[in-house]
Amino acid sequence: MIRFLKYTWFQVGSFGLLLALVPLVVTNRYYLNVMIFIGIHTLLVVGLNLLMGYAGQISLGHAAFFGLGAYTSGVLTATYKLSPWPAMVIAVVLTVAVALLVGVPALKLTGYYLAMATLGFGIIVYICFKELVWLTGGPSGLVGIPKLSIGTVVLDEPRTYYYLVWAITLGAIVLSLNIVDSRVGRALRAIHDSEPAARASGIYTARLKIWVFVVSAIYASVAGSLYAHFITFISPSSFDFMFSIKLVTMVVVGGMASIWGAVFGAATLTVLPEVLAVFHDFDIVIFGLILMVVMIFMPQGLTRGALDLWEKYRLQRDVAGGSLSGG
Amino acid sequence: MDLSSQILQYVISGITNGAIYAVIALGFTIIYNSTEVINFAQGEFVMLGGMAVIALDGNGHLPLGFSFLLAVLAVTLVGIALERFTIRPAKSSNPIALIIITVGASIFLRGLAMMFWGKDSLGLRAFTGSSPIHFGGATLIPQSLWVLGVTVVVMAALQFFYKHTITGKAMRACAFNRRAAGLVGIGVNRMVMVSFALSAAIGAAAGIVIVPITLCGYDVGIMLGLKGFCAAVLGGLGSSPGSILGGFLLGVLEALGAGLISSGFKDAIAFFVLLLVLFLRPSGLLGSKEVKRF
Amino acid sequence: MMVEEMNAPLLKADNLSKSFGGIHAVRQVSFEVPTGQIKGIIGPNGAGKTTLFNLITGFYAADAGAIYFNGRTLDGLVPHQVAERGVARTFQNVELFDRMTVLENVMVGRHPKSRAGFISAAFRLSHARREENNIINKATEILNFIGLSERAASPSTSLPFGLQRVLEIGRALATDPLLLLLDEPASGLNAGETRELGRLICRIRDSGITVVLVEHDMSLTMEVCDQILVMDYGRTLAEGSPRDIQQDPEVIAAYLGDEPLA
Amino acid sequence: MNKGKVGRIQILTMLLLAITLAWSGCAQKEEPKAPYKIGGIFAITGRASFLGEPERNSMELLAEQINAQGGVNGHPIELVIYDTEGDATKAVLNVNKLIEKDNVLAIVGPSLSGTTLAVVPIVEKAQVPLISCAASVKITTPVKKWVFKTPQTDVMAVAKIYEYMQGQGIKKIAILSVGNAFGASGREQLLQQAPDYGYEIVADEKFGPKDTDMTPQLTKIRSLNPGAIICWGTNPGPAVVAKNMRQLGIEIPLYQSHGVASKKFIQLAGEAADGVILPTGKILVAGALPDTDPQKPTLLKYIADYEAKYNIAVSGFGGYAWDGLEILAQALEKAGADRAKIREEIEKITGHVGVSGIFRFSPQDHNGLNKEEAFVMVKIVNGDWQVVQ
Repeated sequence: MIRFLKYTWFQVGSFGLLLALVPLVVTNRYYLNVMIFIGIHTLLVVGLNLLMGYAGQISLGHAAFFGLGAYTSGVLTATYKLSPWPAMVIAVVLTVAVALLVGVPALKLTGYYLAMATLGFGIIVYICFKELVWLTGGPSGLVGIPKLSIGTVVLDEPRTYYYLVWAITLGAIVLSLNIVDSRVGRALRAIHDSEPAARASGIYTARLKIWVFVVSAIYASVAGSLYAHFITFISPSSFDFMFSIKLVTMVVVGGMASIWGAVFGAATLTVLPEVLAVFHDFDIVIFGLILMVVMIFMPQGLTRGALDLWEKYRLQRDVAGGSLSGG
Repeated sequence: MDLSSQILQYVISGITNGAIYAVIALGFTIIYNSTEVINFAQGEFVMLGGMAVIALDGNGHLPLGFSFLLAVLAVTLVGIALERFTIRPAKSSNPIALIIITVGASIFLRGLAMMFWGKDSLGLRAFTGSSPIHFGGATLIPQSLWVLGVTVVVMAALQFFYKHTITGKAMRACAFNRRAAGLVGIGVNRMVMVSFALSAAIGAAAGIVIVPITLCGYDVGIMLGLKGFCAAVLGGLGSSPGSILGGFLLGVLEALGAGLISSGFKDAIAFFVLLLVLFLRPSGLLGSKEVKRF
Repeated sequence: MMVEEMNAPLLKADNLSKSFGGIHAVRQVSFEVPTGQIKGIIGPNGAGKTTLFNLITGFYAADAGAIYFNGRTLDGLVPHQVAERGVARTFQNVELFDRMTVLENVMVGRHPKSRAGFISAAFRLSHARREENNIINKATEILNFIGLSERAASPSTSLPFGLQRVLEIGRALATDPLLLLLDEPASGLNAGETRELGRLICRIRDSGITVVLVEHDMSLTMEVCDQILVMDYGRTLAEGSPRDIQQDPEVIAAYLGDEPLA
Repeated sequence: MNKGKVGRIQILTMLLLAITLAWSGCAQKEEPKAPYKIGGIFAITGRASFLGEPERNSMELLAEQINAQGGVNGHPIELVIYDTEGDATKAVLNVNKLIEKDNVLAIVGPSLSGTTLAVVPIVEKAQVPLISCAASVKITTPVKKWVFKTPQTDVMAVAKIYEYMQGQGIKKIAILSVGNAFGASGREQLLQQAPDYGYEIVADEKFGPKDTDMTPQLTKIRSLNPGAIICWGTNPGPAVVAKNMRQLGIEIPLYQSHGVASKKFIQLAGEAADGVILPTGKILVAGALPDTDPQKPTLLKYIADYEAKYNIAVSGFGGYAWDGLEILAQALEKAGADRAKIREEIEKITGHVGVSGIFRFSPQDHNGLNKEEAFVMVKIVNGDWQVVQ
């Protein structure tokens, strides 16, 4: 166990170091921008993975929390001239309130019913972004969102924003790794594997599901605020049903119940469209294919599937080497 | 124009749309009962039906009835392929995996339709004339009658199929208890395939009859599918009469909401009703099956 | 009977009834389980044994009647609260946490005996770390007790079926229960595994935990139980020591199907 | 079998990453100076592809023609075109890519108001001239130093309709707009300008971009007895509105926006299109323009060239990108490869006869169009356009 913990910190450390070095090598803003979006998406996906991959509760409306974060930050700073950091905190508080309001009744549902409830919630929030023109600017979007600043330093260079986004995302990754490898994390996985057994083992599953829903909503809200202050313009179409589906895809490709997989999933699905741009119209077809193929053949996701194979290989090797007693 | 004829007009619009929702909801129900899968690609069957009939009617200059049948047949094959190549090989029976697979399938089909027929919406001539029929201060177009007629025929045919054919009875047995059905020698796999075929066929039929009213484009399937699912849940997932009731109810509610409350929030009203039903009575209006607790 | 002189019973069911639709799964069942005993509940399929377990553990709410545990009613409690009171259970169709290791499965069982929440877990606060160590120690201890310590790091699904049942018992033990409910622990086991299981159940009883056992396998029940309750069609058919039960004409009739029961 | 699959996908991903990294390596190198690099960024796929596709086509067509004639001052024009899919995030990424990776001199696009507003801060900061192909008046009002646009604004379209309606004795109007940026922006203008002309808005209804039934909204509108309905949207919604009006037997005039100014609308609405009145750029009625119209030769040439090359009917939208590149080419001729000078030269262009109108830029006006020259009112009669006055 102790060895395992050290191993995790080694992973986090080396990943952090790698991230810190990137801007020294990559000076091109375009690549830094891509990296920033990967960071924001990673934050979203790590949160959603806690809910979907670990606790096994699907959300087809997660774009709504991303949007709530973005719009609360955006409206408070652009329209009401609040400074961004407090706005971000208010966004989180508001998101938690909404997540509780929806989560308490919704998480009593399971499977398809839960999927549909979160989907309906997502669409309602999207329509509100579109229709509350006086507040959100409606479909034309909201302009004039200020950049973030720390003290007197305005983070308007991709490089500085890159560091900010990844510092927050890395923090979120560490927190998630800690949660996952704890009493709470085990309880979440227990809910996923067998809810009756989890309840019989003394886990208050109903409350835990709501908490993890709220936690993942907080991650999404912070990601939304970071997004809004980065591109300084938001419009409802960034928070529609398709974006929710995209997030689910990132989780799926990266692998359910794998924090590092979430990073991989977010990175792949952020970079892939850029690379696939040459295919133009084909990319939607390819996107659909990825979803189907991964889920049909590797329901645990790409990274997980690969890990499983590695395990199998190692086991075979060990058996061949005779290090396992026949058991 | 007085309020009562206004409301009559909303109800007429609502019933026409509701009929389509009802048929889509029935499609969900057929598949759900035999497999416990919610097929998120259901709306794409409707879209494919519409696009196929436009292509056949517009390019082939075939008689309309023939295009109709051919389009239904083509989409039925798509339904069978969907089952054969995505649902059956899926290793997992976990709802999350199945939801994502069918969502992926729907995106895939949408993409193919876009590559095939382009991104523009297309229209089709009305089956029989387009001069509106007036009554009670409201108006109705002949195509709406076609929509209602086809809906009724689909429902009746389905009823007959379930009650009076061997395959239909076997499917009901599967819906009741898959394992027991398998034990008494019913080919459960075949029943699943039949249910996909059926559901694709009636989805396509719905798509075909509405095209003259609503036009059709590669991306109309998402919303229709979601609304159909709302209808199915509203009526009670797994219940055929529930689906029909849910469909009409949703259509009328939506039209009244758009007319009397706010057209901008029209879709929000539909989904708000869905949330209320899910939160207060997840088994729906006519649902018999208890919502699974574990 | 040897336990007559003990104090109040640990578990007491009073006139319990539960029906689903028109089917009366449990009708007016009353029984007591004295502390330190192994109580067997037997009966044919559909006799209402599992429903009884679900009523005790809060998975179902009873239509009528009451359950008292350790002197307090369990009425209105939901499963995790029942578990916190000290009632642990296993399931008829082994419900393990498939994606966890053997050790982790048992660690989950420590849930009601530990406190760390999201915040203290996320920031690895010192009390959470201490608690985690305690959980590991306790879980390891239990693995030793049930004889699975060598497989601690294997995925739970890699265990043979018989050991999966044992692991499920281990997880239940981790909650430090006063009462352990075992739902057909021997089903699917071969004779050797069943004997092994019988010895484990006796060791559990000897460690001071009261056991209730729902079982099909008569040999196991007769061998380990102090008391047996026989159910049929949701009713109590007979109650007594294994010897009494074996000689009860009604029980023999129900099991051999000599004459139809009303 | 499973094993093989994972392996391949993993390798594929690695390859993709490797390619991406290799690109980043390339980007560090200096590009050869000879060609003038111009960026294009359009909604080529996705919901607004009806804008982006002809825009890309037109831009490629013009670049080809310019290069065939020896380029600008001997420098060939090299286009780098990216797709936004109508998505703000993609637009931001791609504009950065154009500026940082491709090092373009100026950018034409994006196609949509939303995506344009999303990239404005970037070009302003990077000081790169941008000629947007989107409609919203917000893009150039207030004036942004580096941002221009070629399409007519919805301000002009609304004014044109309102002016025309004054001759028709209409007082009460119902608005029916689509729930996207185009509809919202048009709706805003309709509401804002109505008092100036003395109109009363009796209904302000909306429909979704994918809605297939507008009879509830129209029923409500009918009950309010307006003198005309103005529908603001892009296909297919407005076609459904026209059809639904027929179905309900509503016989008041229907006005549409320039958003449906293409044959597609007539095809979709069928008979119901007859009698619809809308403002449009002159391109739709180029053949019917008087020979004295200064735009006529430009329009006819553009239409002929476009249809010859792509073998599809020209739409009213490709011209935005055509004008954009033509304006850029003019500025480039005087300024050379210098972003700041290009911007200055664009601002000095006055009297350029383009597809969408005659452009007279100034430091106060980065659109340069006026409604008289940019729009004509047309009525659909027997499935064809007819200029009305």
